[in-house]
Amino acid sequence: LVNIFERKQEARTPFFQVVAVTDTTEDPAVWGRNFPHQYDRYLKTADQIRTRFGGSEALPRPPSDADPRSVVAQSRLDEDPRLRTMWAGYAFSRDFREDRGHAYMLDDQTFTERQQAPQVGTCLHCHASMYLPYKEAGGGDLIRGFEVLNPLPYAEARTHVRRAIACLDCHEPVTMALRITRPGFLEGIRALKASQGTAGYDVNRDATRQEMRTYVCAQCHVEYYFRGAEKRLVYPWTNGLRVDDIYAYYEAADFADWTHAETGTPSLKAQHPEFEMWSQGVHARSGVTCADCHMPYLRLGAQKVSDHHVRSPLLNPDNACRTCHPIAAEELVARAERIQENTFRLRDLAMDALVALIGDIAQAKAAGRGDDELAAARAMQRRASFYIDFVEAENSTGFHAPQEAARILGEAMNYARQGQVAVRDPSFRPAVAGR
Amino acid sequence: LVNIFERKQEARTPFFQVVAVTDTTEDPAVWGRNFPHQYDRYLKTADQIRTRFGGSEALPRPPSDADPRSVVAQSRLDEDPRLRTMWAGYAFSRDFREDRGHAYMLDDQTFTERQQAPQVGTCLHCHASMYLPYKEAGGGDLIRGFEVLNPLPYAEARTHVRRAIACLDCHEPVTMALRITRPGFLEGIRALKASQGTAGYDVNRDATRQEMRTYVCAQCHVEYYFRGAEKRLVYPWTNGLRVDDIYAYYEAADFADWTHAETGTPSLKAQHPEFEMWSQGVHARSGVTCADCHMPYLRLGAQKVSDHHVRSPLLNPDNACRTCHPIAAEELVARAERIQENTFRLRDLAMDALVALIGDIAQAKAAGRGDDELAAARAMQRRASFYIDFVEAENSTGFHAPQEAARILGEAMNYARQGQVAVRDPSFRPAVAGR
Amino acid sequence: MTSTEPRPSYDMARAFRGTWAVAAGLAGLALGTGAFTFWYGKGASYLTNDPAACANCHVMEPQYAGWLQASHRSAATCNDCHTPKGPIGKYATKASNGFWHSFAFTTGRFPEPLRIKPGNLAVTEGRCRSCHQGIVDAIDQNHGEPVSCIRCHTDAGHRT
Ligand code: HEC
Ligand code: HEC
Ligand code: HEC
Ligand code: HEC
Ligand code: HEC
Ligand code: HEC
Ligand code: HEC
Ligand code: HEC
Ligand code: HEC
Ligand code: HEC
Ligand code: HEC
Ligand code: HEC
Ligand code: HEC
Ligand code: HEC
Ligand SMILES: [Ca+2]
Ligand SMILES: [Ca+2]
Repeated sequence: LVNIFERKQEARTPFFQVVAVTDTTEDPAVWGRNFPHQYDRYLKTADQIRTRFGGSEALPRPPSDADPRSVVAQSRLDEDPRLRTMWAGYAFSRDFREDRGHAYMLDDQTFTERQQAPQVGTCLHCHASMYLPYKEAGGGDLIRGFEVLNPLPYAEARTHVRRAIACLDCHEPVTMALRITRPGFLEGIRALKASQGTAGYDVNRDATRQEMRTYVCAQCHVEYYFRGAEKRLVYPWTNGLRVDDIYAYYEAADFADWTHAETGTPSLKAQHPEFEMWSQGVHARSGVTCADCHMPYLRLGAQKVSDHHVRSPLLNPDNACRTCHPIAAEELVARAERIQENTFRLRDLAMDALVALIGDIAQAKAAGRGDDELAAARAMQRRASFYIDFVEAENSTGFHAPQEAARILGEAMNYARQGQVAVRDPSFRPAVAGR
Repeated sequence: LVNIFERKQEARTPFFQVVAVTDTTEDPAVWGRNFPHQYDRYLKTADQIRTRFGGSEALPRPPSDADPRSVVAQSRLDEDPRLRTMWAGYAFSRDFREDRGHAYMLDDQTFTERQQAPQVGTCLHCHASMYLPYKEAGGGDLIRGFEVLNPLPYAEARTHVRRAIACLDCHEPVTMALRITRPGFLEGIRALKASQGTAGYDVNRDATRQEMRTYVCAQCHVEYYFRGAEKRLVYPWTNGLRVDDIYAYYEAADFADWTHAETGTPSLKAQHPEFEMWSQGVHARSGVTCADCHMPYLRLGAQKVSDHHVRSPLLNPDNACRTCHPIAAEELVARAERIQENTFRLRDLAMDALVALIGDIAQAKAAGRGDDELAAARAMQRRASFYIDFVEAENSTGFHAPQEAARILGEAMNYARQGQVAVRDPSFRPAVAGR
Repeated sequence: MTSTEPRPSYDMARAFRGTWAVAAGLAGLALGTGAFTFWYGKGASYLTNDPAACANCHVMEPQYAGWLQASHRSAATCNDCHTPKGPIGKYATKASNGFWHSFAFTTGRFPEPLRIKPGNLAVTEGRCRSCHQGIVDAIDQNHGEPVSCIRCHTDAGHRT
């Protein structure tokens, strides 16, 4: 019975190849001649439309030598100045904007004011078409190239790079099959699988097609840090994907991204953990991948294709959601926004708690209180700040895992307020939850 | 062969009137002669089987004159002694057990050790077949009867009552249509609808059949309090169904269920708000009613009947869930338990925070600190305790509304820990969230 | 029979003939009842393409009602999705389903709610392509595992 199904596969008519595309064809326009639908939609990632909590707003700005961009996304720091207090002393407190389409990824990184702090080649891992630059810098070896470009000063590494993400970064040119081209993910997923008992995991060999429809995005939409002088990009997944597992990783490594300017607390920065948060939600549990919602099928003429206009699904609920949830598009958007409102309320309360704790510690420090007396309160700030950041930096405002986002923010409040008690009462032992 | 004949017969015949049932036929056995399937399943509510977080455990006990029961459900106070601290000074700290089948509702109320405190007739509203007793006590008028029985001492009111919930309490005898027979709900839902702009709402006239499949349960599975000397059963819904709305109701009414024995805080007790919590979840939003999960359709022979064995749906996931979620039963149960584990973890952290606050206030009170100094901390205890109780008393351990349960517990922790700060720092102004 | 001592030999012949007669009788009876069931259960209609044939068994009624509301009412009958293309596959599946479903139906022993079995599911997945191969060529293009259509189009056949 099943083999009837297989024989059907061969009978399909392969598409007519207008141009030969090889493993060194980086320019998407060339791929676009064979796959016009996907290419047209790919170009539309330059659009900027807001949703209630996502999408992005096109803000005009006067181009200058330092930053030739005439349009940027809105600044999250202006939207919520408490973020500046949370990240006081770190580049993020200088410039942090709403994310926008893939078309802008390279320029947005190159010209962000966060570049005023010294950055390195590692940053380019997720902000440009890196498959060829890594191969070229590594004499044909992707990992070696990765290791070569990482420690270079950003400006120098930038000269090795030509464009934002291209077809080559997600597709094998001959079969168009999905593939992983980012060392960060190759090594991160291997460490995660090893911790779950599967040694020597090679994602390009072992992952199913369905898993790849998530993993291609998880190459970049993840928490990360730069390890050691060689500034190696590492995804902290050896204990698991929950914020508690990742925090335990950083505690064991005694790692800090920066020392908080107002409190002296060794602090951690979380960045866009979409993959980690999604993994805790009911959609992931039901096998619903990033591509199902962010690259839903679209019928163009007589062809059904994956919509390569990667954007907020709430701008396209009919295709992104209705096949699985046959209800009115307005109701779907309303449900998503209801979840996001709850998350936003908890984020607001947690930010108030953290800012209050930071004020308390800063005051005590200024009043000459010693490090040992402030240790307990600092530990609470470190943990509360990372937990809040984990949800704040995640770009779905809780939608990817509603209960998990609420849990994390609740526990963050428990820590921040206990920090306030500890500042006032040195005998107070804050209660810390297990994993 | 023969049973094909049977199948064909069953498919065609509607129910056959064996005996006449009128508006004064309280004995379910009589109704059972017309509806054997529903009656047989109704009797099975005497079964006791545990699920991970629900169901109930049959604990043998030596019957005595005071309490002739030979089997009870497990004590929640023994399972979590912190509950005794939370309710110190209130009857619930003496005896609070896991709920079990409807068959036991009258005995469980009659013989609970909570009867050692003086109780009144109002309690019977949800623990017995009250349609006829109310009519009899009110000379044919349900509401008048309700007002007569409420203030009576429990023992006296108990003599008016014959049995646990019967068919008459949910069904109109001639058409078998669902109907509301509980004054508490008739008046509660009218107040809620009025607050939403619909005046003069009469549930038996205006509700849809689908809404009735929730409302018949919401007659009893709700938060309540006894108002005034006349001990009128009131559901606090005039501001809405969220815990924040209900808390605002009690603040405006300056109401307290009891004064906490260790801290002197005027405290509030939440009871089984299944309807209120369910109303905030995605199932309610999708029109999935209590009966859809707790009284799912059951195929007996060739007929589909509502399973009147009302119990935890996790004991019957194939019928209760798989019609809408076509996945393996084990996965469905695992998903529900995953949600409940997250809720249980947050409940644990919140209970620790509350118990710590109660300890702090009790200590400060013993050390002679005045009421005005302790006011802020007491306000935090009152609010944190009610928020935790709202999720703790709710019997689905967060399943009915996963994100909402996590939100409530998170905000409770924020209050409890701020209370601890307030005890130590009279200048501290706790931050309180709006509605 | 687990007795260890050998059976007396003279019984062998007569017993042998006896069992033959009984077996033949039983077979006849089975055929007879089978035929009657076939006739009574309107088995003949089962062989046609008419969806109403499936709905003879009321346990199929929800799917029949769902089919009437779904997008394929005028596009595909039950057999178009539930039997493989090509005569041999079609009637082989119909025979095996026919037997097992009528067996389950008469004995009442089948899971509730009905779940399609892996074998029948593979047949149905295949049939989507027999009509829609053209439109899904692009997404089926690369040679990973074939995409499952009903992962997203669960209610293509019948809206539950
Ligand atoms: C069930 C559907 C669904 C799945 C699966 C899903 N997302 Fe999302 N995603 C959403 C929704 C809804 C939003 C909120 C968009 C908004 O607020 O406008 C979102 C937002 C985002 C955003 C921010 C978009 C913006 O407008 O700024 C990113 C980035 C993102 N998702 C990446 C991912 C990644 C990576 C994965 C897989 C690991 C994933 N998503 C899986 C539905 C989904
Ligand atoms: C592991 C992948 C990865 C690395 C490494 C990375 N980024 Fe990003 N970056 C992303 C993703 C995904 C987004 C979009 C989601 C978001 O904005 O949260 C983003 C967004 C941005 C943005 C636009 C939004 C904003 O924050 O203003 C800037 C600017 C940026 N990154 C700069 C940098 C710099 C500078 C570095 C090096 C320190 C860096 N990135 C390293 C993945 C990465
Ligand atoms: C090479 C790294 C990389 C990969 C791979 C990647 N992203 Fe992104 N993504 C980014 C960066 C960087 C940005 C922010 C761009 C900016 O703000 O300049 C971004 C932005 C987004 C946004 C916001 C778009 C908007 O209009 O606001 C969404 C949604 C998104 N990505 C989803 C996905 C999905 C889904 C996938 C997989 C199909 C994916 N990304 C793969 C790096 C990546
Ligand atoms: C961020 C990752 C990403 C990038 C960049 C990307 N694709 Fe894709 N592409 C996908 C995913 C995911 C699928 C769905 C694959 C599947 O279902 O097996 C896909 C599918 C396809 C398919 C198969 C038919 C279809 O539509 O499902 C074609 C052809 C294709 N892409 C062409 C392109 C071209 C041309 C470009 C560059 C313009 C490009 N892709 C860039 C992620 C990407
Ligand atoms: C490929 C199928 C698929 C797609 C696409 C999909 N979902 Fe879902 N969704 C599910 C499944 C499966 C569940 C789990 C509940 C169930 O079994 O129905 C679910 C659950 C949900 C829930 C309740 C759980 C929660 O997280 O609160 C919401 C809300 C939801 N989806 C909204 C959306 C939105 C909005 C989109 C589009 C951005 C979307 N879904 C896209 C399959 C899908
Ligand atoms: C989507 C399905 C669903 C709906 C709708 C639903 N429930 Fe539940 N209910 C559950 C599940 C699952 C549990 C957890 C059972 C367990 O832990 O064993 C539960 C538990 C309960 C319990 C505790 C049962 C026990 O074992 O102690 C009560 C009482 C209850 N629900 C009443 C209600 C009421 C009243 C409504 C409507 C206002 C309702 N439920 C709506 C699924 C549902
Ligand atoms: C508004 C309806 C309502 C009223 C009024 C009510 N109950 Fe209940 N009672 C319930 C429901 C629903 C349950 C099952 C859910 C649970 O146990 O949380 C229950 C369970 C119980 C139980 C078994 C579990 C336990 O707590 O040990 C006892 C005993 C009980 N109630 C006693 C009382 C007493 C005494 C009163 C009067 C002060 C009272 N009830 C008033 C609805 C009510
Ligand atoms: C706690 C409330 C409650 C009680 C008590 C109750 N029922 Fe029901 N009954 C329901 C609900 C809910 C339905 C579904 C009604 C609908 O879908 O419109 C129902 C439906 C029925 C039906 C319609 C056929 C069916 O099964 O859906 C019959 C007949 C029936 N009940 C008989 C009885 C009998 C006999 C008793 C007493 C032994 C009884 N009921 C006690 C709530 C109750
Ligand atoms: C007359 C009041 C009343 C009504 C109406 C009512 N219940 Fe209950 N219910 C109770 C009480 C009281 C208990 C606890 C009985 C005990 O523990 O002695 C209970 C227990 C339960 C339990 C726990 C059963 C177990 O085995 O643990 C579930 C589930 C439940 N009810 C659901 C429902 C649903 C669903 C409906 C509507 C179809 C409903 N109830 C209608 C009063 C009511
Ligand atoms: C009458 C239909 C129906 C029934 C019965 C039903 N559900 Fe659902 N369920 C839904 C719908 C609709 C959603 C919202 C997501 C979607 O649209 O698929 C949902 C969402 C969910 C979700 C994800 C949202 C959340 O709350 O996390 C879970 C988990 C879930 N259901 C489990 C169950 C379980 C367990 C049962 C049985 C006790 C059950 N459901 C019974 C229709 C139903
Ligand atoms: C367009 C294709 C299509 C047509 C036409 C169709 N079905 Fe189906 N059928 C399906 C699919 C797909 C499934 C599997 C649904 C799932 O797994 O959720 C299914 C499942 C079933 C099941 C198993 C129960 C279930 O929901 O899994 C039965 C029984 C069934 N079909 C009977 C019928 C009958 C009888 C007819 C004619 C009235 C019919 N089908 C017409 C596609 C179809
Ligand atoms: C003799 C009564 C009867 C007839 C006629 C009938 N079915 Fe069924 N069918 C059943 C029963 C009983 C089951 C449950 C069997 C099981 O799940 O073990 C079933 C199950 C199914 C299933 C899901 C279980 C499986 O084996 O995959 C499908 C699909 C299905 N039938 C399709 C059809 C189609 C299509 C037709 C018309 C060609 C049809 N049936 C005619 C009685 C019948
Ligand atoms: C006998 C031929 C045939 C078979 C077999 C068939 N279809 Fe169709 N399908 C059609 C026709 C004809 C239409 C109506 C024209 C249109 O709307 O595109 C259609 C419409 C559709 C649509 C668009 C309407 C909708 O429901 O959203 C979808 C999706 C679809 N089919 C999916 C499937 C899937 C999935 C299967 C396998 C389970 C399947 N089809 C099996 C012929 C068929
Ligand atoms: C990841 C989810 C997903 C999968 C898997 C999927 N589809 Fe679709 N399908 C969609 C979406 C979304 C649309 C709506 C496209 C549009 O309307 O632009 C669609 C539309 C269609 C249509 C109707 C186009 C129209 O609007 O008339 C057909 C036919 C169809 N799909 C068949 C199939 C078949 C056959 C398969 C298996 C090879 C399949 N689909 C797999 C999501 C999916
Ligand atoms: Ca980080
Ligand atoms: Ca109360």
